[in-house]
Amino acid sequence: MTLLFFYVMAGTILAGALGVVLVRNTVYAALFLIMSLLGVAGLYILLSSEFLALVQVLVYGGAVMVLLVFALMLTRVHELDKKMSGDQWPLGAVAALALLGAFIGMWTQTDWPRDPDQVTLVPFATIGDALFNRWSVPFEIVSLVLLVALAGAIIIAMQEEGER
Amino acid sequence: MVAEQRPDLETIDMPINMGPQHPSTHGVFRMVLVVSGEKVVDVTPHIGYMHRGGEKLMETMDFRQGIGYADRTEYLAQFSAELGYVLAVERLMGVEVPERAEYIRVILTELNRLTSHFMFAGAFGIDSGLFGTSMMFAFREREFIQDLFEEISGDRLMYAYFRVGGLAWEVTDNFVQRCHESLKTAERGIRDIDDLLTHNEIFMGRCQNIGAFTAQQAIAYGLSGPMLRASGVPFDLRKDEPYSVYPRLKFDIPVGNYGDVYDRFLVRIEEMRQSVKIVEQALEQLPPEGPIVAEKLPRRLRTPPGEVYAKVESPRGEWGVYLISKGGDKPYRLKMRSPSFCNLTALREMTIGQFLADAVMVLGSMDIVLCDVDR
Amino acid sequence: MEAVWADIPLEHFLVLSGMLFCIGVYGVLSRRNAILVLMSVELMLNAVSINMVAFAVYTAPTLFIGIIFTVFIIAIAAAEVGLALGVVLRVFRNRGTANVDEVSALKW
Amino acid sequence: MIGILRSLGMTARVAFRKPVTNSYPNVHRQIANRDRAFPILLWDEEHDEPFCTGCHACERACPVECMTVVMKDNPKHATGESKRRKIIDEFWIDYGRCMRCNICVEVCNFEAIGMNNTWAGHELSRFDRSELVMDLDMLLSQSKAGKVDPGLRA
Amino acid sequence: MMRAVILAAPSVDALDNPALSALLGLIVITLIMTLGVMFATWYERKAVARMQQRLGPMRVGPWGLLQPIADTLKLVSKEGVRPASADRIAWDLSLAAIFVPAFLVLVAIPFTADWFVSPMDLSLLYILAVGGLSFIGFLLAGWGSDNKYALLGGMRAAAQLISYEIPMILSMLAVVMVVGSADVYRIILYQDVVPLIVWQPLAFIIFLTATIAELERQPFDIPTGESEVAGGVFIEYSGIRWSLFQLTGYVNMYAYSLLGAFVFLGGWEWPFGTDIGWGYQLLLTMVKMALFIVFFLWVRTSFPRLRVDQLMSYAWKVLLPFALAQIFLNGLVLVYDLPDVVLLATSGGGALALCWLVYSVVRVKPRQPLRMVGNVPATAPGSVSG
Amino acid sequence: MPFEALLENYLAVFLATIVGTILVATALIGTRILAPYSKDRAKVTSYECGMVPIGRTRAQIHVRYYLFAILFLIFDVEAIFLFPWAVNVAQASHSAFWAMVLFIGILAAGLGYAWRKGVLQWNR
Amino acid sequence: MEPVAETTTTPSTPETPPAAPQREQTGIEREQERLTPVPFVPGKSFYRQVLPGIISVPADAVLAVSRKSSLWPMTFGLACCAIEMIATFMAHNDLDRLGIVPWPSPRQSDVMIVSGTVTKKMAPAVKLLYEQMPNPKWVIAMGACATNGGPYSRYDRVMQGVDKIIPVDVYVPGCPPRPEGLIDGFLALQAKIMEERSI
Ligand code: SF4
Ligand code: SF4
Ligand code: SF4
Repeated sequence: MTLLFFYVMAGTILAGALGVVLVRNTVYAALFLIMSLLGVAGLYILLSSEFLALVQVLVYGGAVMVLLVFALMLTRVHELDKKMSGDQWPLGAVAALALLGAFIGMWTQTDWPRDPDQVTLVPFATIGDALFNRWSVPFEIVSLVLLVALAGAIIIAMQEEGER
Repeated sequence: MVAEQRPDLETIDMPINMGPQHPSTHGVFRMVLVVSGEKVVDVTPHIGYMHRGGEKLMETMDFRQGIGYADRTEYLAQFSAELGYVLAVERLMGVEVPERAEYIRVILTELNRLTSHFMFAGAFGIDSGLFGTSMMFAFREREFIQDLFEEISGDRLMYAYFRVGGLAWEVTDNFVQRCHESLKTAERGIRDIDDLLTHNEIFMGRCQNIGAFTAQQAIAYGLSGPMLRASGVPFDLRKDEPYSVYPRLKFDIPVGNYGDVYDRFLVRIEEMRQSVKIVEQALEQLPPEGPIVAEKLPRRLRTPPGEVYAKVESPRGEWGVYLISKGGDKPYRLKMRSPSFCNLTALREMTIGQFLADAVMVLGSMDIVLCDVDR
Repeated sequence: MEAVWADIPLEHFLVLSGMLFCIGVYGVLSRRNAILVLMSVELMLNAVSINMVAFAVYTAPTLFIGIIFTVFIIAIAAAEVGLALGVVLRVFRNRGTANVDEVSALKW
Repeated sequence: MIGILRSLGMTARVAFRKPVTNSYPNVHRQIANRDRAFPILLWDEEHDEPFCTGCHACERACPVECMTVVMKDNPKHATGESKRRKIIDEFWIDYGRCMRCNICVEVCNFEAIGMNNTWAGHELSRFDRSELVMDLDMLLSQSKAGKVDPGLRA
Repeated sequence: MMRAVILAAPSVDALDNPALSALLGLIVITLIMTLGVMFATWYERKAVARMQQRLGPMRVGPWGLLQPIADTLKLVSKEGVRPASADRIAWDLSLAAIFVPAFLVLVAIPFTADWFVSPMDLSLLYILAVGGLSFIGFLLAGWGSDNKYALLGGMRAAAQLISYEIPMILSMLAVVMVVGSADVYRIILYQDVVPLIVWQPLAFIIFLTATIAELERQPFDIPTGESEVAGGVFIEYSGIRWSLFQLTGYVNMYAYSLLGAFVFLGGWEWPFGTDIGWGYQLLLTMVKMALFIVFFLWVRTSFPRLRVDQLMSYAWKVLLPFALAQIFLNGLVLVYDLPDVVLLATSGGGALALCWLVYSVVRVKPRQPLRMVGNVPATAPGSVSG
Repeated sequence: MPFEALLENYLAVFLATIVGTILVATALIGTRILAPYSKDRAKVTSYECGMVPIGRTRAQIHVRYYLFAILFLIFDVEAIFLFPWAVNVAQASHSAFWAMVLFIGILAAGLGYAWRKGVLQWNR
Repeated sequence: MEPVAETTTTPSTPETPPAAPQREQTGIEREQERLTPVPFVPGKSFYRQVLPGIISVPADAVLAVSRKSSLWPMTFGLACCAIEMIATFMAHNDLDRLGIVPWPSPRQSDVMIVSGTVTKKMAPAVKLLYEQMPNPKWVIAMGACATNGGPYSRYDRVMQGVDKIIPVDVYVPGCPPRPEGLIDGFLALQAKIMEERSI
């Protein structure tokens, strides 16, 4: 059963990802992206990380998507019938395939450790504990990064306001 | 520094067609708004969707037939429209109207002002986004007053009750009492509207400082009526160029200080209170007996050659009728100075730079009647 | 409990994330629209996250560093998207295009 | 805040008032005595003929020209049953065009036409607009059947 | 321990197969949802009519009770017109994109102590996360129907949803801090003596406001405002598609009302505890939910609509700082183990401060009253200056 | 904490997604069967108050919406960071609390910055 | 998800502008185009093509009852008659009793109440709005102006009745009709819907 679930999710993710890189209409690409990202959330469930899954939905499905779609609508004027892929798409394909080959070779060569007896669900509260005690410094840095991103985005976007 | 921009990048401004069929354009008015995001950067009003030649048709009608058309031109303040028309003819003919008829005319016109302003308050509430409640309250009171009108004149909307030289027929026996009843319900209606809208902070936030006009601007644009008075000009034809029996009645004219949408609303609400006062006084002074039509009127009305301009203070402003006669029973030329049309000219000035939602409010605050604009 | 993980070997997750990553790489290289490039970057980031979580769960579940890391990745990715899209918008305003090929030249 | 609460109080108060709605199709409320629905012709019970002599006065005065009047010699006049020399032969009023202005009633010298003031004058929806052109029979039917409100002004 | 209670619940484990029992639960909530929405539309029309001194539906069935059925049947049998220039995929996909999140929210909501489809550990977070997905449907509908009003409405809807999502999440967070769990079930159990509205009035007010905004009801209905954008996103949709949008609105209304009833009013727990039977529990839940719904209707009939900038600044300038302050105060009280009364005091004080702020900001500076020009002829217009 | 329970819970979610989509599809199929349908109605323009639409419909949106989206993104991320801390705030150490306060403070400063810059103002 | 209920053919490319007319239309041509009536295109329901009569006849009846019980008019006030139309919707007459609630968009409405004078300038808009309403749809011509031009019929910029451009189902006479008259029109329309069940 879980395997089936995994395959469904994997299919969703890969189909979505392929849609993102292949489809012509940008808005459809965004739709495929959200499909893929929600699939990843499902995968997190499968990996027993409920919290991560919800975070994925909340941040990627909600915030990042709305940003992307707004940006698409801000820039998309008449690009619908333009070529969506650049000239170097064969190059990209070759690079991607080569990378995939390297990965597969690597995985098959490695004997991955597996210790199912130790597996437990990570309690939600524990994550919080760790986040704020052990990882408090990077945590604060994240907040700074967010602040900088906010300020930067505002400056960049507001410039435009001032111009007109 | 900035690279030259390609012209098609400027499409951030989006033209939006509002009307002719739009819930908030008060009829078949159409305006093409150009919005940038939510702000209006340009607006082009289009009128003429209701141009049905009323003026021209009235030139082919004799003076009694024209009354019906005056009704239909200004269909929210029918008595004011009729009054303007018959005043013009009376002045041309030099007819003396009996006192009782004058009083009844004033009473009905002021009651009509109440219904018209009720309609405004209701529609304005809807423009501001209320879910129909204000309209319901307003029409509830309107309905009571309309019942009174119907009892007197026989029709709910197109009364055709004023005649050259007086009134069509005597009022009903219980007229005075019915008027008092109507006033009571009207007062309740004003209170309801007051409670619902006037003091509501959201409503204030939506209305205040929107579409403000200074007194000079208002005069320059030729506004009249509540629009003008809200801008701080105490001009009211009932006071300044009194007609009928208005000089004998004591009432105040409310004048706004800011000239914005909210002031226009307040002015109208206050005018309703004043109208109630006027009707009460008029009912007191009303001669209980007396003729209602001028004597010695010919059966077929004929005017001497000449021209006349009669104006009355309709709920929307100065409603004027300019009449040229070359003798005979029909006007040679008839021109109506419609307050809605003149007030509408200020739309562009008031709307540009406001939010899309405010454009609706500004239009609502003008209280236009489309048939009056296009005639 | 074992049954669950016994069903799905770790390699499954790895292959999946690898494929996702490669699709992302392809997208980054071949797409012309900068926003689509950004989307492809998101795909790659997600591939990495899957890897992280899978390793964390399969190998060292008590440490759950991978999960913490993923949380950070998501946060940083959000910041990155916000900023990068701002840049794209800016470029679009100035150059009238969001195509990476056309803006690759730093001069105008 | 206070105004907002006032608005809330307002609607709550109204919710406990009695609804003002008339349930129209079930209950026909009293109609005003002077109500002007549409013009109808009146029936002279005494002479058993319409009052209308077909004098065309109303037709000429009607601002929308929705009436058509055809006059004929009154057969009853010849037999002496009636004093009317002429009588109406055909009469059409296009209710679809009439603007209910009452002018026809005012100009009629014979009090032969009046504005219907019953509900029957308002419930006239038709599927075809030619059915709204009323002929003499229809115009007279109400008066003939004696269903005219006594307050009818003619 | 709690888990055990939940897993023993009849509706979850009615059948051995988890998938089947989940399906059963889903079918049950679909039925409840449909019936509930039908009742809600009828009730809304009736209640609004009463507040406007009229009768509301009367002629279809007794007191118009069959009105929603007639409406639904009519809408199903209505042609679905799609504008020729609309985007056909986005056009229909937006239906699912709006409806499915609303439906998913219902999955995590416990109706009584042991009546729910799926007990989750982080159900509150789940509800917020899934509920926040619906904006994509609005954007799709607005963009896909190729209509300016719809586009404007879609943009407004998305901007409004995301703006009020933040205060909503933060107000929930304040509750989570007090209770120490993000599971709606535990939050309800926590309130067996005192409902959380007592401890967190500020959070409640923020939640209530944000809920009305998320539901896009008056006075926050700018995305669908009739007088401005004439129906907004839904403007091009006809027949069953349009009714699906309406359905979603009502489902959301139910979901958020239930959430409010659970999180702030104690759900089935307060004031009688868990021991009463499920029937009473259901009744109690419904009554509390109905309180919210009646409140929404009441507000709907009474208020004009806000303007878009007022709406946004209300979310970001008023609600968000207060929500942050609430969280900070809660943290202070909880970390330093101050007595619970402090919680009440701080939050209550915050609530009052919020009201005061709204009052002082919204109350526009006192204006001069109208001048009344008395019984003398007024000056001629030309002579007036300024 | 049994893993199966978790999976079962989310199985319901997964199923609900499918069921919801099926519901929508059923409604659409139902209307296709019951509603009148004619091929001739190809030329349906989009509604614009009774006029033929003027100008380009899919015009660009205003950048203002984008700024709100960025604000939303930042505070959304903040909120999810807060959640794990919130569930055991009672047991959390004081240092964690102050770390959190710092975190909130920094982002609040961001909000203040946006406020100052007039992002929330909607001037134009 | 399949777009199952397609009612229109392939969408045209959104960015292509409509083909410009070859030569400038003359005034008369424009006038004629403006005044050509909209053909009534009755749709066919799928179920009545496949189901045997024994099922589809009661289905027709049920649908007809539901249609007549929830007639949603489009808010479309033209002239003076609009005031009486609004009055009909308001508390005193309350069309909501009959399940009639107005909607702003033609897409969600079943009935178009043409309440007032239709000028020739307005005619294209009326036609377009009528076309945009989904089937089944009905039109009520309210008042003298909509019926045949009424008081303004002598003016040539006024349509001599709205039935010149769109098919009208019920005519309500009066200038303006009383609210009760409009309700009577609705009742007549309901009777008509019950009579002609097949759509
Ligand atoms: S109704 Fe009167 S005015 Fe008209 S034709 Fe008959 S008699 Fe003459
Ligand atoms: S009422 Fe007026 S419009 Fe009607 S028939 Fe008589 S004169 Fe003509
Ligand atoms: S029929 Fe009469 S009331 Fe109606 S629109 Fe025409 S003129 Fe006005």
